Amino acid sequence: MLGELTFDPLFNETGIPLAVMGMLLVFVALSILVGVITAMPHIIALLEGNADAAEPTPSHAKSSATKSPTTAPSVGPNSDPNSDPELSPELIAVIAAAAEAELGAVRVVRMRPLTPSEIAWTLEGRLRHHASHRLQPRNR
Amino acid sequence: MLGELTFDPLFNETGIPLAVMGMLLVFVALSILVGVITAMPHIIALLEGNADAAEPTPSHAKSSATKSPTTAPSVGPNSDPNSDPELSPELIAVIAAAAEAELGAVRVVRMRPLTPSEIAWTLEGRLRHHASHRLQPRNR
Amino acid sequence: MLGELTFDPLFNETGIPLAVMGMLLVFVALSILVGVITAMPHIIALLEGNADAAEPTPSHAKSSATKSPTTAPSVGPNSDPNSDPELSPELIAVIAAAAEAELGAVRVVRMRPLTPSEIAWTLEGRLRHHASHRLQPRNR
Amino acid sequence: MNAIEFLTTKASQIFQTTAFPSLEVGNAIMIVVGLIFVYLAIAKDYEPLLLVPIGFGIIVGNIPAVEGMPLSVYDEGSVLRYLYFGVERGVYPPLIFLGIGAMTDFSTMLSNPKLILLGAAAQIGVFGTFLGALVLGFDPHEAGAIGIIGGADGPTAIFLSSRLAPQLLGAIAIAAYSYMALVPVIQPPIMKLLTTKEERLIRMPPSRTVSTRERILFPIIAFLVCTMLAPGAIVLIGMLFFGNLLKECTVTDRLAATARSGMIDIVTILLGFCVGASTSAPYFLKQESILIFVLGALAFSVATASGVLFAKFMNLFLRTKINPLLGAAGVSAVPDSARVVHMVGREADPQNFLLMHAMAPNVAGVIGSAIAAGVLWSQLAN
Amino acid sequence: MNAIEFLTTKASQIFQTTAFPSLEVGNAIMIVVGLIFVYLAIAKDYEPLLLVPIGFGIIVGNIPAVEGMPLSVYDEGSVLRYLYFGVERGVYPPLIFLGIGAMTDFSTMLSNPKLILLGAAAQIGVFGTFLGALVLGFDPHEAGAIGIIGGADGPTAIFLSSRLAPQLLGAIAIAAYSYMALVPVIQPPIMKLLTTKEERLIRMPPSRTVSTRERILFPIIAFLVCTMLAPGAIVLIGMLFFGNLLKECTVTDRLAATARSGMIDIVTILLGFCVGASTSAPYFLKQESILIFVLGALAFSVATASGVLFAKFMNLFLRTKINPLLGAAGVSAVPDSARVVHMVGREADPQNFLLMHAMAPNVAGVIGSAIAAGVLWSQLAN
Amino acid sequence: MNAIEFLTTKASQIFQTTAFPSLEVGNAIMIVVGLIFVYLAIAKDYEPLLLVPIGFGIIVGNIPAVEGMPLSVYDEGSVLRYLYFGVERGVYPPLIFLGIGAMTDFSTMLSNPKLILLGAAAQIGVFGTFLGALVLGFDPHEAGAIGIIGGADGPTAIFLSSRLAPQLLGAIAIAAYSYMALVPVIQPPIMKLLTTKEERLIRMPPSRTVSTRERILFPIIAFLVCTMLAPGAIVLIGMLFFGNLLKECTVTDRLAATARSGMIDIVTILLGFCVGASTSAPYFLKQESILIFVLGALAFSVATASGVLFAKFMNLFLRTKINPLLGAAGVSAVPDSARVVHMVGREADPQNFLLMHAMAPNVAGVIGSAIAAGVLWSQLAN
Ligand code: NA
Ligand code: NA
Ligand code: NA
Repeated sequence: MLGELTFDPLFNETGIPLAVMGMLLVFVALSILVGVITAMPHIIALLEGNADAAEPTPSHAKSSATKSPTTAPSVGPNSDPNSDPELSPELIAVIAAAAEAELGAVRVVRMRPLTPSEIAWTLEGRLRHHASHRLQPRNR
Repeated sequence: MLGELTFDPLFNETGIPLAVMGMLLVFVALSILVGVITAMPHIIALLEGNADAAEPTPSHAKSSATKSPTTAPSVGPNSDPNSDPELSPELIAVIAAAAEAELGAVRVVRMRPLTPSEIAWTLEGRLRHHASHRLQPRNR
Repeated sequence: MLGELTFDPLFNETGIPLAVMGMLLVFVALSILVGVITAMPHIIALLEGNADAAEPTPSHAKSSATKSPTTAPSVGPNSDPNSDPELSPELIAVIAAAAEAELGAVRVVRMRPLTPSEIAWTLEGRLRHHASHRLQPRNR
Repeated sequence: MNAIEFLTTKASQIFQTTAFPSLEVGNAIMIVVGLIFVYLAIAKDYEPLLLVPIGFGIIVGNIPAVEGMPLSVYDEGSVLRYLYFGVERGVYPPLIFLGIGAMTDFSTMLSNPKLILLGAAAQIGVFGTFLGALVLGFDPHEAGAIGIIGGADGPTAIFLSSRLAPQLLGAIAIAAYSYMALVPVIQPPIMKLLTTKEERLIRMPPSRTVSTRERILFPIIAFLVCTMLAPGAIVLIGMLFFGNLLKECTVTDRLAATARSGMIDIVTILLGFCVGASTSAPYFLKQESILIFVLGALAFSVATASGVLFAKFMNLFLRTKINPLLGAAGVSAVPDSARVVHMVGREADPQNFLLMHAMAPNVAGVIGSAIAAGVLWSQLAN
Repeated sequence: MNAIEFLTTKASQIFQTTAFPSLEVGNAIMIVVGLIFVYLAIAKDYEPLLLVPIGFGIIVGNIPAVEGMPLSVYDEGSVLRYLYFGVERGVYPPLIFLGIGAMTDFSTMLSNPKLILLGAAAQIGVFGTFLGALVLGFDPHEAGAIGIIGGADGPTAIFLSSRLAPQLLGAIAIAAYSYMALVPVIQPPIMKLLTTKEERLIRMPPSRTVSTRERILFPIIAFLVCTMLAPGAIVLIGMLFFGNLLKECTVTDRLAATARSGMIDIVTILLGFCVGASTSAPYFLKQESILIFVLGALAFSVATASGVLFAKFMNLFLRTKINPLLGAAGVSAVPDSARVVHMVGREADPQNFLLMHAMAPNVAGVIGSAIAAGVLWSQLAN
Repeated sequence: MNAIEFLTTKASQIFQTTAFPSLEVGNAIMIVVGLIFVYLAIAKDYEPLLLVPIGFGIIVGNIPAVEGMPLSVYDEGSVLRYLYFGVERGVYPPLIFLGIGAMTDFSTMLSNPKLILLGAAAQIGVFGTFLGALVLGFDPHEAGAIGIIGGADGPTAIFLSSRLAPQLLGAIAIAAYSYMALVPVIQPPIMKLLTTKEERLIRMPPSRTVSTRERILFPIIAFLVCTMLAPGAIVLIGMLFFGNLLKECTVTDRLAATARSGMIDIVTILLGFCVGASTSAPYFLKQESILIFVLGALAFSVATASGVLFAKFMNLFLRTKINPLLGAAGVSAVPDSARVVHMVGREADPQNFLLMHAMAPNVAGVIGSAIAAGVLWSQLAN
């Protein structure tokens, strides 16, 4: 039975009609999302009036950090530690603490950059993603 | 039935007698704790004799860091990284390692302080808790 | 019954024969491992030819860091942060980031060394293991 | 059948597969409630680590069910049911207590032990509410579970409900967390009403230093004292002090660190989400729930008042007076009620730092509520 | 019985206790397959976080069983069976979605919403494969589970299989992850075939800034829209957007951090290992599995083509043209297919940075596949 | 009934609800044992990561039960029972092995493979104790479970006990961990007795460098060799080498990091606590337990002696002599016995650094014990 071609099941309720309905539902759902997302900034602006027309700075800063890939290449891979999702505030705090304590000096002798796959999991769209060498697998 | 007031159940075993007994047990248990805690330093001192009358320094240091709220405001938020419960020894070790490696210099360009609710979970009673603005919720 | 000595069970299938067979299997398995491990570098060398006779640097560096206990004492306890299994790449990355940011300077005022038992779990055989005081338990 | 008729039929068929046909008013109300929870958590910063999961869980739990598909926490074989298991059987609360123990610093309490009694006094909220619930017609099991809302401790409330009155668990948990989030709103008026300006100005002497040894011995001794007297509290109290021992004993730091970070976070996410998802309208929107919310408000008010009044009562006998505001911190709701005490104290005198001192009755209140839960359970279990 | 005879008997007895006597060709083949998975993961860096656990799991699952000892994921009472429970009942996939939600940044998608439709178009791969599986003789339940391979989303595929066709779960999961790992091999030729050089040169305008408020509102609204239309997707979609809300709402960072690190790592390890271990040769090496692999290749190709062609179709109506390569990213396989788009784009114009833009259809594809799974489940469950 | 009579009655009633009336001598003894465990862990730093949880668990498990309340690990429906499930069914030990694999560095062993045989020789402790237990009248299943104490590996002992003799699990686990903690006390005299001063002075040549490739291949090959020969060891050995592959393969660092931190910590906390809590006096204080402790001491002594003597035996054939102290490290008890070797070596020659070399037999001993457990299980299961 398996492997032989049978076209009857296509014309049952659970055949083409289901497939069509499924695609329709996917499109309807995502189209509504498109509409909602398009409308959202306008609705928010309406609700707020001009009271706080100026975007709150923190989100601004964060967005711009992740939103401008074309300018990013000039920036070092870790120049904005705050935007890294794996960097806990404690981590940043401790370095600040160290910095405050003054005197002495630090140099990191060597570091391993994140492997491509580790970065991949963050889905952050950072510049390191751009390096096409990710697709030319290392040979070991 | 529910919502109508009935006073009979109060006078069963599982009514007022249970409530009274419960309160009694809570008070007895916590009163014993009060007694034990009050006695503990004296018993410890007795057991040790004067051999180590001087409190071991590490605990001293830690306690004083968390115990003197009135002087704390002058201290920066992260000046004592060791007292932070989220800072693992590894973290401190790596910074020491970096410091030892010498040369070069570090400056943290920006840092995000812990959000109030994150701090809250540590229950550490640090000074940041004192800021009353925590109770005047941010408006977003 | 329990506690009285009975020698009969030793001569059943599940007595001495099982014990002997067990020891044999343990020795056979581990002996094969000895053989395989001994042969492995040669087989790898054969398969690779001389193409990459030079060992890849990273593994070299790492191995040497963990392999030369006799020279290690002169090195500070955390001089090779990369070899620490608890140090995530993110951690190293953030310090690099801090270092890149330049200016200012860091000194760690105090650090708590890893407790012996914490180190123990890493099984890394670092030099701190050598300190025999680990075996003269602290008295508190 | 012409084309329009065909399309109409099709559209209606598709519509039938959506959740809209089975959406009822109750669900819609609860979804709005969930949205309000999320809003309060984010915009007002009220207990966000719990209200965000609970709020989103409420929304998820009120998307109407589809016949034949196991989706909700009440459907055998659904994913949410497996996750809800830890709520229903009371497994999550002790794990949360383990994490809380591993993050709690009992030093302040150890340095000023008489403040512990304020944490005991606040349990009048528990037993008073228990009696109130009896009067309103709940049976003793249910009354016990409702009373524990006065303990102002979410995990304890969930644990005791799962043992005594599983059918009320959702309402009790939501009530407990709602009022815990509202502590900054509920407590100040009561505190001001029951204290004079002079009382609020009382300053507390600085705490003494507590030795490592004391902090190691405390969880062990306290565990023995509490559970020998109230063995029903063994799981909650045991985990609390186990976590604290891991924290204080200096040789198990890595275990304590995991208990107070990864472990408690995972359990908090699952607990909050599942409790929220269990408030499906047909199970939740009942008269009982309304009564439970009324009793919950009573519980928090009574607990606050008891703490404050007991502090004033203690002052009758003490040479060094206690600031009676500290009594309000006996309502556990850690650390919100301690912060409220601090804030109200600073309103009277901006130089009066009560926070550290308020942590003592605050954590004592956690212990007191766990003991109260143990007593209620052991007396009502049989 | 002389000494040699004795030793021979003994040696043969010992040999009988090893796994060699019961080793069959099928097991050996599967072990080699497992080794290839591990090799590809390590040497070629193909989805290593999944292929290493799956590959090693395949090796473990094909060490031949010993009679009377519960060892495999299919033996009642074995350790692996307890761990496999989360696969079999579909518990792990939603937890993974929780973590994915907590690491996904929907900003790009929010700043360019029309790209979402590319993620919808790629679901033609799902329903096309579903029809193909029906034609090949699979029953509708099985066909639904096979079709979801076209969603290019491992957890979704495992979840739906566990609901509709548990007996095919291993083959479907392995097929899904294999092709996800092979995305950089499968997609480029199709993309180049269906686009002209000019189309590939189209540059996308920079995205607008998305406010915090939008990013907080999005997961809540999107959840309501998606699950009201396809309630079968509630668990996957619910966890995805719950995780995202934890990430974006700014007050639950510690929960989001745990969800996207410790929690998802633990579940990933267990899921991958158990899926691998479930491919024991007698359960896996069947005609079905081969057909499933054939259909899986079809699914990925159709999905890629649909995305690209739909982008070209949209361009007929749009003033600002879309680079049709972006359509290929509608196949979720996050973030590999987005990277493939970026790479193919740069082949045509090294200054064209498509990655950020490709993330929009990419994450939309995840949502689309979850909806598709919900529809298939709800229609086929009864 | 006058006032005094009333108060007496009440006080006695309250007393009846406490744990005191049902406290028996056995419980009190066990609580003291628990306190000693905690003391040794904190003050002497003996295996604190295990002895603190176990010790506190013993205390918790011996607070006397209250009738009608499910509290202990043996009561159906209690929280501790759900947590104990992972002990009883052997789920926790493989997860711990996963974490141990992810933190173990096999480099030293790879650079000096002949030291592996010392880890094999130490398993004479396992099989010798097995025979001893048979002689003392234990049945073969029990004897197998007791013998594995000689493996000096807590998770392996718990795993095998759960399979062969669940009724002895508590005693075996406590014995194994007790003696592991006492390794610095037990081993040195035996080591000094069996070696001459000259032998102790032998220095080992520096190890060669091991390539990444070798470290990646090793866990895979070793897994295949070990489990083909002893398929009963598949779960423990499989998880150990799976964890090690995650660590060494360079592309799954985040999974390895979680496995060796959050995951193993959580499992360690639960395992230790539950094993401790299972030692409720009525289950634990029996003649069997005493015999098990006697046999356990024998097991560790025999294992140590076997390792040392086998090293001396190997020296008869080797040109480059092995320091026979290294044989004692074949008793796994990682990494304590390796440290003991190092310390005893330095007593003879302060410039002799044996630690790194001792890690080789030490980790080989873990593998050897797991194989021994696999053989015992597969032979005794039927
Ligand atoms: Na309380
Ligand atoms: Na998809
Ligand atoms: Na061993």
